[in-house]
Amino acid sequence: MADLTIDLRNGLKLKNPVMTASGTFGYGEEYEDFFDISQLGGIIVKGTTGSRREGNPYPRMTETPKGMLNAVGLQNKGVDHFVKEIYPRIKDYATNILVNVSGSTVDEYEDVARKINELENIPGIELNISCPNVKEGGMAFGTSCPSAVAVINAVRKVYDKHIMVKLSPNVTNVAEIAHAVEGEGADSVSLINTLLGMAIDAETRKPLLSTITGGLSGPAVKPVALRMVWQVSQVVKIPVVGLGGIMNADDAIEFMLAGASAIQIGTANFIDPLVSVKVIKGIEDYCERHDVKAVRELTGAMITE
Amino acid sequence: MADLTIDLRNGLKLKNPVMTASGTFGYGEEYEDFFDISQLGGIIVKGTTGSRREGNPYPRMTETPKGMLNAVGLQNKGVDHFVKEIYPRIKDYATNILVNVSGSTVDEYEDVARKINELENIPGIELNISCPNVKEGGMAFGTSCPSAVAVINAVRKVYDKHIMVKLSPNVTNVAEIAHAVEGEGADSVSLINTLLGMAIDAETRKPLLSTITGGLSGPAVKPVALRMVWQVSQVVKIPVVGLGGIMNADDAIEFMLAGASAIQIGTANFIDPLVSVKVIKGIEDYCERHDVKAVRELTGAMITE
Amino acid sequence: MKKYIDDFVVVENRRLNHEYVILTLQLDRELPEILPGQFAEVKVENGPDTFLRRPISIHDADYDKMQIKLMVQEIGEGTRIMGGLQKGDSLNLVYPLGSSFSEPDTDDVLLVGGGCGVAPLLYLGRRLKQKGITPKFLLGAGNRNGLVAIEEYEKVGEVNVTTEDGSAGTKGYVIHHPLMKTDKPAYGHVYTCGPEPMMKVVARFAQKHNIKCEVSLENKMACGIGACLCCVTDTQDGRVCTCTDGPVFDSTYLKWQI
Amino acid sequence: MKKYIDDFVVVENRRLNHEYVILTLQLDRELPEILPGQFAEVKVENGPDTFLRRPISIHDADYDKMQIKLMVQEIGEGTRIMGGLQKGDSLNLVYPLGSSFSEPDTDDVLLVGGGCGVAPLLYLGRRLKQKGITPKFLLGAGNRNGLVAIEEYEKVGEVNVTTEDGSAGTKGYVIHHPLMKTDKPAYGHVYTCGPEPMMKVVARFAQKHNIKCEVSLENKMACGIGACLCCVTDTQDGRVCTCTDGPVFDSTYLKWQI
Ligand SMILES: Cc1cc2nc3c(=O)[nH]c(=O)nc-3n(C[C@H](O)[C@H](O)[C@H](O)COP(=O)(O)OP(=O)(O)OC[C@H]3O[C@@H](n4cnc5c(N)ncnc54)[C@H](O)[C@@H]3O)c2cc1C
Ligand SMILES: Cc1cc2nc3c(=O)[nH]c(=O)nc-3n(C[C@H](O)[C@H](O)[C@H](O)COP(=O)(O)OP(=O)(O)OC[C@H]3O[C@@H](n4cnc5c(N)ncnc54)[C@H](O)[C@@H]3O)c2cc1C
Ligand SMILES: Cc1cc2nc3c(=O)[nH]c(=O)nc-3n(C[C@H](O)[C@H](O)[C@H](O)COP(=O)(O)O)c2cc1C
Ligand SMILES: Cc1cc2nc3c(=O)[nH]c(=O)nc-3n(C[C@H](O)[C@H](O)[C@H](O)COP(=O)(O)O)c2cc1C
Ligand code: FES
Ligand code: FES
Repeated sequence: MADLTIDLRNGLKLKNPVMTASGTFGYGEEYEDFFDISQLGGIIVKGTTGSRREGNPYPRMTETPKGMLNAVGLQNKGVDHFVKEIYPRIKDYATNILVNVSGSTVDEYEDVARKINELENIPGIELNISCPNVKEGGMAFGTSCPSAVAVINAVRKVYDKHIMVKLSPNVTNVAEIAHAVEGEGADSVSLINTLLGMAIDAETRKPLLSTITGGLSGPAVKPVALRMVWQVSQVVKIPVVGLGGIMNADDAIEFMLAGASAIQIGTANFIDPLVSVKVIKGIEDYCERHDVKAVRELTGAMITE
Repeated sequence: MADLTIDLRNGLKLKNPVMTASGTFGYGEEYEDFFDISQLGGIIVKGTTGSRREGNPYPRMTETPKGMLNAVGLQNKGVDHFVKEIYPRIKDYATNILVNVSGSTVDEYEDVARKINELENIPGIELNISCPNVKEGGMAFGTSCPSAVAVINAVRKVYDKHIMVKLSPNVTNVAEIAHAVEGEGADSVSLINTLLGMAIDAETRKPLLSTITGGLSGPAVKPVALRMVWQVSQVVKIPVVGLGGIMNADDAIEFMLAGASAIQIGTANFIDPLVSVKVIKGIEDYCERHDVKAVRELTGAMITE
Repeated sequence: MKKYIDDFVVVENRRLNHEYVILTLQLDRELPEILPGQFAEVKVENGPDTFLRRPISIHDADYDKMQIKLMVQEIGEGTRIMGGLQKGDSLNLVYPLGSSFSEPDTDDVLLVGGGCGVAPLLYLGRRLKQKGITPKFLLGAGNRNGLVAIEEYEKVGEVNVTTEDGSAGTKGYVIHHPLMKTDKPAYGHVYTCGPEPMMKVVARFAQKHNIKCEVSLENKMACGIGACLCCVTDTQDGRVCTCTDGPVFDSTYLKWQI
Repeated sequence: MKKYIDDFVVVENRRLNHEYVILTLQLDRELPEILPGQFAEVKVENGPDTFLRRPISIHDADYDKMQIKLMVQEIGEGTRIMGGLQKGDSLNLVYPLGSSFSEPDTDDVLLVGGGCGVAPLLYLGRRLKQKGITPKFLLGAGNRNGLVAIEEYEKVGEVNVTTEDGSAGTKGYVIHHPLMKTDKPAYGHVYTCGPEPMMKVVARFAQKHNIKCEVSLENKMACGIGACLCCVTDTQDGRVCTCTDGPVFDSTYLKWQI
């Protein structure tokens, strides 16, 4: 059987390249009934902020062609609640639990990261500088180099474990931002977060989300995500984690061929809660069929002649 | 029956808000067998450049979830061929024929525009500063304000009829670019051109387009297009022409509610060559059903309370 | 409660009228415990324009036969595909999900339903009956054709109906029925599911008379299991998920303007 | 030639083997003129993962019955949906599209096909026969089960076959058949459709013997009518559209490395 392990460095070793994406897999617990979640390469838990957030009003979700728009808006009970209530419940899962960290100010990012740094069984954080669903912070940090740099720089000082930086696709030049982020000491980058989109009901003339715009995810965005992963992997040396519309093992492998060292599965979890284990199995089969000894050989292995 | 006419100003009056998008409707002639194309509000013909272009090698197209990627690369026989061979054939259609103008340099745009300006029956051009499928020019002009400004400025000097500027969605802030373009004297803006995307065949490990990346169109991009039309219509006073994934009358109406004065239909023509007339009919019915006297009332009529 | 993902087989598709069907679904092993008011997230196969699962209430469950029933109102592509399923087709469900109607402290209960909201009330009624409580139903519809599968409800309790056009039962909305116009309601617990305006008048009536009232909310759901936080509703505790804290709520817990 | 968009009704779906079917499609009025080698763009309905139309050759046309036939090889979702169509189903076609096989200057012609490339050759053969020319067919497949609907070809001309495993006809590829190994080919015009490597060896053979050779190319198509410029192939005149300048080309016109 192929070696499925992936070393993303700075303490983040995955038993396989398949992680679940923030905001789509709860705290892992929600999926425990369906399969043994310790089979996963990693779980990125919900976006966590300095203090409790109510998120956006209803409606927060609408289906779109081969995708969905969401406007959750980082609803969570804050980092202290995470540390006290949730961490004890999930800390013993035999997989990598990463906390997705968000904030409205650089200080807030720093504050959350510092607190997570204390948690022994959390090997890393995913810095979310790309949430399109909050008025302040979020995506604003991820759409220009100086602001992205400011966040990473501040967090790097207080957080010594693995920092994965989650990039926004809503930019002219994602490679430039990835490059800047790498320069500040990010250990890896993950992309893409959702594309900013919108939907209207022609009959009622009303927007279908309370916030008017929201984040687009699912297979519809896959071609854009794959392109960005490819562009970013050309310019950075740190590992790239690919996501956006992955529904099956072929999709996952395409992201790896484009340059990803590991992948995340988001929206697909809603349609098939077992999708992540099926993808792991499918990658295994692919390696078998194509005589790939170690899955890491697939990273960047697209053939362009 | 509702008044379907739309005046985009500076000489561009449409009998209804439905146009066909450049690169998806040939020179109109290709669809003549199917219906009387003079029923359309307008036809934007193929991207036209200063001299003949071969376009990109095969393969140029691949299907994606609810969409397609293309990498045609502005294949055309050049503006002189258009003026001599094609214009005489199509000049008497009783609809607005707009020429989609592209180039690798500001001079090329200017050159093409100057030649088209001589053609009496062409009421306007669509300046394509957003083609993602050519190495030089194209999208590069549309992704920064200074370069967009340079093109519009030069073309405005030699072209006095309607200039519609086609914007790229592959930018951080589309409203900013629209605003800059308006400042240089554009008469309208159309958006979106295709999103830059990519596809790989997992089995062969090869990209599915000869150019690796290509332009994504179809329903998959509609939420992004709708959002951008809405953002742009908040900041510009000139008319906005909306497109991206329109498949039926409801889609078209959503673009108008978001702020578009008229719309274009692209990829949908491939799936149903009759789609554009069906959309006209559907808009008519909608106006009837909702007691809308003039279709222009729908522009920006989204209800947000 | 443990959640399952299972492929069921359609053993019957009973068409009630032009927009309603009842699907009987067979499992190949024992059903897990399902509480009244809970729902399933149904995977819609072969829908060119559907993407996410669709939430549908458990209409009935038969542990002996290892079958459940779904009552589906065809309003869009997803429900139309379900309505077109045939004997032998397979249907993938994530279930049982969400909160359930509570057990009453009284023997006199009223179950008020409208539209596809009548669906969970049959199973609720059956469970109440098993506990020795004979429920009263009050079911509303536009006209007599909209009163679907009424004979099933009659097997379980007393059925009262209203129709907007008066073609059956009392003319008007459920609120116009004598059961809801009395000053001395002969029941101590009301359960309701249906259009929100209907549930609100029922809740207002119950509050006025100090009767416990449980409502089952609809919501747009992506996951159905509390993972995405898309399906919130405003409550005394702030925004909570309809799919896990609900769909059944005590009406006074909601921030309803009633 | 004028193009049409029409809804046809499936009157027969004849399954040839595990991956091939022949659909007989009925029009409700007279067929327009269709030339051999032309194709239709078929709309695939209810495919969750299909989006664009699929190009399929005209396998046969019967003007009296107002019917056409399509031979479909199921290789992906679109063709599998076509393969699953049943009597009475409707199928929307844009047709007839593309260039056609030309009329030969000789009475001795060879039609070489492989895989689903045999499809357009039946209609070509039938048209030749109507003109008094009895065509020779050379059809290749992996094994005898892959030789589909051969009796139809036998009604029209002389049929020669090769199979890779030798289970029928000459063992090997079409190029190993005596008809293609001779130094003095008894035919003056070759028509070929099938996998590109096959067509290339046929074209090479024809060129060597100075025989006119027409090939029918496959390509990825979005519109099928020359509007999108997606389906180019390299020719002596640069890049041209396979859907309008082709699918049938004179082999010497193509920039093939043969
Ligand atoms: C907990 C729960 C239990 C339910 N139980 C049943 C049941 O037993 N039987 C039944 O027939 N239906 C039930 N529903 C409603 C059912 O989920 C929707 O009708 C279905 O999702 C519509 O899918 P569609 O593809 O047919 O329509 P779509 O094409 O998705 O939508 C058609 C129209 O309905 C609206 N719509 C879609 N979903 C919802 C929703 N959840 N709430 C409000 N409006 C919506 C859309 O905005 C659109 O206008 C339940 C919903 C919930 C949340
Ligand atoms: C002019 C023309 C005539 C044709 N005539 C016939 C015919 O008579 N009978 C028949 O069965 N098929 C014919 N084909 C091929 C047919 O169009 C494809 O098999 C079909 O489009 C595949 O669709 P799908 O959804 O089943 O497969 P998909 O899921 O789209 O594709 C499955 C696999 O096939 C590959 N593929 C898809 N389309 C093509 C293509 N056009 N060329 C090469 N590879 C492709 C894909 O890359 C993928 O690997 C013809 C094609 C052309 C261009
Ligand atoms: C409902 C929902 C909630 C999300 N919440 C978060 C979040 O809190 N933090 C974050 O970084 N990304 C969040 N995302 C983005 C996903 O993690 C992922 O980047 C995106 O959905 C693209 O991947 P997919 O197409 O596989 O879903 C959310 C996505 C969805 C659909
Ligand atoms: C095959 C193809 C060719 C195109 N060629 C051009 C072009 O020459 N010039 C241009 O401005 N846009 C071109 N486009 C972009 C379309 O005009 C349109 O902006 C885009 O496809 C989004 O609309 P849609 O989703 O309705 O197709 C092309 C699109 C396709 C699919
Ligand atoms: S639907 Fe996902 S949390 Fe309720
Ligand atoms: S498929 Fe569109 S030009 Fe040939």
